[in-house]
Amino acid sequence: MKKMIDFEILSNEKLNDQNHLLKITPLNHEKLPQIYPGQFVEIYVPNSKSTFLRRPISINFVDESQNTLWLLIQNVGNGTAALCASKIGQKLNIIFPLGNSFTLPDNQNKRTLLVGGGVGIAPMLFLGKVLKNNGFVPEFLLGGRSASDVLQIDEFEKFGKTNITTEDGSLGEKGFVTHHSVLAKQHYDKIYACGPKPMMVAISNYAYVQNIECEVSLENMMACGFGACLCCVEKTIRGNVCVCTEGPVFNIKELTWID
Amino acid sequence: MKKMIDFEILSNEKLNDQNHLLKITPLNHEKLPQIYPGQFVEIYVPNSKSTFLRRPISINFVDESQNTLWLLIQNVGNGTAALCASKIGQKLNIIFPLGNSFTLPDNQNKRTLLVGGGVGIAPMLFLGKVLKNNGFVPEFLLGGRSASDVLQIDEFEKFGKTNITTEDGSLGEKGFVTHHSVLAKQHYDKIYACGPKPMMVAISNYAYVQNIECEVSLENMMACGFGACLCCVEKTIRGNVCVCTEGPVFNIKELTWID
Amino acid sequence: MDRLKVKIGNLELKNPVMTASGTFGYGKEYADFIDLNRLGGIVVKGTTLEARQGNDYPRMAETPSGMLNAVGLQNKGADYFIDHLYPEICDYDTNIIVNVSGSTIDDYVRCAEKLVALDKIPAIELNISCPNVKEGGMSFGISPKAAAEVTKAVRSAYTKTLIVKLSPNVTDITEIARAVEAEGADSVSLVNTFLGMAIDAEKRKPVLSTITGGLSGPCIKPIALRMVWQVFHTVKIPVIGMGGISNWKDAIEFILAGSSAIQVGTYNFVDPTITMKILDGIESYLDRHHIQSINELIGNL
Amino acid sequence: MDRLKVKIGNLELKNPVMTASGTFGYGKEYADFIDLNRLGGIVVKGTTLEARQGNDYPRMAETPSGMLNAVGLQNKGADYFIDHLYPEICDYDTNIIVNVSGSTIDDYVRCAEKLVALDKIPAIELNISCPNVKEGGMSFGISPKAAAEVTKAVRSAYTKTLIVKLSPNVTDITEIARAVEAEGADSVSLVNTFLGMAIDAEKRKPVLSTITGGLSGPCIKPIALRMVWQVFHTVKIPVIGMGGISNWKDAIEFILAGSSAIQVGTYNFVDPTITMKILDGIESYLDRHHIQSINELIGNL
Ligand SMILES: Cc1cc2nc3c(=O)[nH]c(=O)nc-3n(C[C@H](O)[C@H](O)[C@H](O)COP(=O)(O)OP(=O)(O)OC[C@H]3O[C@@H](n4cnc5c(N)ncnc54)[C@H](O)[C@@H]3O)c2cc1C
Ligand SMILES: Cc1cc2nc3c(=O)[nH]c(=O)nc-3n(C[C@H](O)[C@H](O)[C@H](O)COP(=O)(O)OP(=O)(O)OC[C@H]3O[C@@H](n4cnc5c(N)ncnc54)[C@H](O)[C@@H]3O)c2cc1C
Ligand SMILES: Cc1cc2nc3c(=O)[nH]c(=O)nc-3n(C[C@H](O)[C@H](O)[C@H](O)COP(=O)(O)O)c2cc1C
Ligand SMILES: Cc1cc2nc3c(=O)[nH]c(=O)nc-3n(C[C@H](O)[C@H](O)[C@H](O)COP(=O)(O)O)c2cc1C
Ligand code: FES
Ligand code: FES
Repeated sequence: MKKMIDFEILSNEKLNDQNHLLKITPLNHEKLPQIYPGQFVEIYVPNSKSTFLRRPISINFVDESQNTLWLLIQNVGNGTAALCASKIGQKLNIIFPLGNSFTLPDNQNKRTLLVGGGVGIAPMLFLGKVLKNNGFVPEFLLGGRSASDVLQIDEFEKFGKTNITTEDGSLGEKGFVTHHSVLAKQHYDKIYACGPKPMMVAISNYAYVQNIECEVSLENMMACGFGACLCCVEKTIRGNVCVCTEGPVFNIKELTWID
Repeated sequence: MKKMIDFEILSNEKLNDQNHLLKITPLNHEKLPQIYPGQFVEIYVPNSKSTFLRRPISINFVDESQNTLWLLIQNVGNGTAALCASKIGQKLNIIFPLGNSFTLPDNQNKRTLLVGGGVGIAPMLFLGKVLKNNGFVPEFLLGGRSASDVLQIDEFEKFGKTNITTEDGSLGEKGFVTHHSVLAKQHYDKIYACGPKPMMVAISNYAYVQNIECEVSLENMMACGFGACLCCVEKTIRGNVCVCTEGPVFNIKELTWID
Repeated sequence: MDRLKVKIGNLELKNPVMTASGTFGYGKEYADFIDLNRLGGIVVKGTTLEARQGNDYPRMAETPSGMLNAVGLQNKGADYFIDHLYPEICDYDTNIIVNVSGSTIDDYVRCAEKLVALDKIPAIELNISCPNVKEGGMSFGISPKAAAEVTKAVRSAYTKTLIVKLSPNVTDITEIARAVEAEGADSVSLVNTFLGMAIDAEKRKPVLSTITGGLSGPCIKPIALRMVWQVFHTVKIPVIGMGGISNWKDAIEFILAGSSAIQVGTYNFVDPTITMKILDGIESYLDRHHIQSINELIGNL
Repeated sequence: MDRLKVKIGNLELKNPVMTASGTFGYGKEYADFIDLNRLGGIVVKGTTLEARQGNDYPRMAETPSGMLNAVGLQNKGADYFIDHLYPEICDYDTNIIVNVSGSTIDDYVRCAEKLVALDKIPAIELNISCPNVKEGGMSFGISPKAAAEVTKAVRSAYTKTLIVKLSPNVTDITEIARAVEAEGADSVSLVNTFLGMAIDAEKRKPVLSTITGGLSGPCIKPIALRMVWQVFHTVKIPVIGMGGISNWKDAIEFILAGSSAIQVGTYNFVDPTITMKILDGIESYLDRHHIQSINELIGNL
């Protein structure tokens, strides 16, 4: 069941020039509902004059013990800038949990690789935790332009081996995520990916060729986030479907990306 | 010369449920220009989504020693609510000083009465100071619905005798400002008034009948505040004139209020 | 609660607060957020005779106090609606109204014929004003003659309440309103979206796949309000007003301008509970102003 | 600096950033805030043959991302302009353009005849689109025939650059644009304000003394941009685009849509220095995109 409730900002940590991590909890202390990895929230941005619609943001992590959600926000425009500038104690009105979720492999022997590029790492942290809690051994592959773009490495390491690539080679291997040596050395049964579209297309092509199960999380532009406007559609083999309700997670077999 | 500069909010004092006093200083510490009593500022309201235009606010006081402006703000809608909610350290972009000003009587023997109703007391404080500094003996007559509506009494008393009326009699005399006993007991040579239009009309009629010089400060709706839009006009004996440039202060002889 | 009742032709609404087509899905998208039974009516997504895939992505651009959309009438067609959606939603205690869209007069008529058989659909809203598909109806909405023709044809096929939804993209909206009134429309609703455009300055390309799209949201409110006021003073049939309503004050303004009922569109995306807040706000407005019936306010400027 | 030069007929602008009539007074209102000599052009307040008092107060209502105005062409008349205002402003190193308004064709013609004599006024902008006065010109702007007639009459009286300013309150703005082009207009500027309305819900009265007024500001930008794009693809004469421009990105969008120059209106009230910021923003856009001349961008979508 979707809800619209006020959260309070407990902390706002600047991770680098562009990215902030907000930790938020329901203002009235109600317990968070069941949330699945890959789901997202829609945030009303109170302090930005030019932001009319809510902004969709992935759920980066659910800390059940603290009853908090973590949101990783990249400042790319007025709405996200206002969120990054928000203050501890401020109220945020949020609609959540939205969207489908990543699906877990059918047995625990399956090896999983979680690939995140830039702020697209956001949903991978919670997915890693859920995989680990369910007896899987998640492994991560994080990419960025340079070292400072690769976020939350410490957090990821709590849940599995964390491989890193940067385009300039300033951290981990140099190059794109699809060129990382783990892909050559290790066989994975399922790959999860979120990040810039070119990265996801590259991963999808790789997985397709290797015949590996692959799920990607899309970030199409949204007006509502809960299936009412039909603005966020992705062309699939079933026709145009809403990313906000039938996604954001899609099995690459459903998409029309692979040439 | 009009300027557009950023100020910093030094303090935000809640005077009662509806009114806040902001003290602000130029962010770059530049010295305030010459400001005359009756002049106003136009404030860009950064933290209100629905406030498109700037908001005109009277200059309540100029503290030359501290290089600060005081603004007395009544929360009547989204724009003023956002200003009342603004935080110490916040930036405010301001265009000032705008408008004409009250004129001082031609000699110091003239007795002056400064009448303010509700938040209309705002410009009277600085006018009182300027009168006093120029050797006059200003006297004040402040009105409100009840005791809590009559603001800054301590400040006014620094510059002159301060008479009070409230509609419910909870402070000072009971009734409207025009019924206050000082008007019967004392002759004034010049009356200055600012407040709700019915109050100003009543004062104007009184002054007209008594043949007393009288200046009132108008609060017509403004889009620009500096003479570019022609939205703020008042009908005068010279035709429609802009309140933001030829006012906000008008001699009642120029207005078409008196029946 | 009777003081909130309004009538649109023979159709009785328990209150004037409806939702606008294309912004409220089939109602159920909002069932988690509000009690749908409290609504005066729900106008479901534009329905065409045959299924449509709509336009390509991107279909949306945010604008100052509003948005452009180029959805293009994506829907599964009238038969799918009747077989699968209608059974799911027909038991809500509110008026479910189907927004009927088409490319030819024949499309409209055949779609209306199918819908007239549905017991619990008391009315249709004829969308002659969608700017987002070639031949998507807007051409009917911008000419009095074409608007009259399609209304006439549907009128003879549809015996229940017929609402015609007008396009604001015209020089004189009263002319169109008069034309559809003359052909037997029971009500006019207005406005649909304004034809607009967004450009990505950095990419030097239009933002929408269709180049132009329909503008909605608070930004259009002043123009919509003016049109409602003009149409109210032109026709005798009830007017349903919409365009940028985002709070109870806006709703009261549209009622004062002459709306017998109002529809809330885009703002549902920002606040999915807004219709309930508007309803509560209207009630306390009536209390505060000691008004016995909302009908006293309609057009009472 | 040559890369910012654009031409409107025979008129050369040092850059495409102009200010819109009625929002910039006679320029001098902004002299404390910006260097007027940096502007491509200034269009002064709507000027009529005889002085006008304009409409009664209230003349303004704030709206979501915009405002309604009902100033109604308050001005001191053409002779006053010539005798008192022109001498004060004619030495600015920018193009001063007079916005000419009227009620009859004769008014327009006689006003244009007076202005053609002024050495330092290289162009007039014919306002056939003011929605705020009865007979205030908008009737000329909403009919191709009337628009053609007034253009023809003024054309024969005015030998310098003649810009005709179009109303957006029409079904098909390209039709009007074509009509005025055919009668010899050197350029069209668009858009003027949209006819809108505001109501005070508590007082149950219209906010403006004239009931309806003209809507301007960022709220109208998507519609204005679409119209500029349509007109650019219809006429051969240069288009001057405006409507809600509030930053350099908006300006670039209007240029990409087909504007040879742009005018900034309402946003000058919010930020009196905005034209300078827009100019700087355009320059760095050209740098960033390695563009030699702004002319490469015009209509280059
Ligand atoms: C399901 C989903 C999950 C997301 N998760 C995250 C996340 O965890 N962290 C994060 O930083 N970002 C995330 N995004 C992207 C984020 O929503 C956009 O960056 C944000 O909406 C931009 O808003 P803005 O006002 O800052 O920028 P704008 O000035 O509005 O736009 C800047 C850029 O962001 C894109 N954008 C704008 N509005 C939207 C929208 N409504 N939906 C999608 N993209 C948009 C535009 O294409 C534009 O290029 C997610 C998007 C989706 C759809
Ligand atoms: C020269 C001048 C000096 C003023 N001095 C003060 C002052 O010292 N302290 C103070 O609290 N208020 C002052 N005001 C009034 C103040 O500008 C308005 O209360 C404020 O603009 C309302 O904005 P809002 O968004 O809160 O309310 P809104 O929701 O916009 O409107 C609430 C009410 O305020 C009035 N109003 C709205 N916009 C304007 C505007 N641009 N100009 C004038 N009135 C408007 C409307 O009539 C409405 O009834 C002054 C006004 C003027 C013209
Ligand atoms: C995403 C979206 C889809 C729409 N689809 C339809 C539609 O299918 N049929 C229709 O008649 N109007 C449609 N409209 C128009 C709305 O019903 C309404 O007329 C318009 O949005 C103005 O109201 P608003 O400003 O409250 O949104 C749509 C609007 C939006 C924003
Ligand atoms: C207060 C005001 C007065 C205006 N007066 C005139 C005028 O005299 N003549 C004219 O052609 N346009 C006039 N306009 C219209 C503007 O020039 C411009 O076309 C319109 O406001 C759209 O641009 P904007 O959204 O940037 O303001 C006026 C606009 C405003 C807001
Ligand atoms: S964003 Fe509205 S349907 Fe997906
Ligand atoms: S407010 Fe613009 S001229 Fe006075």
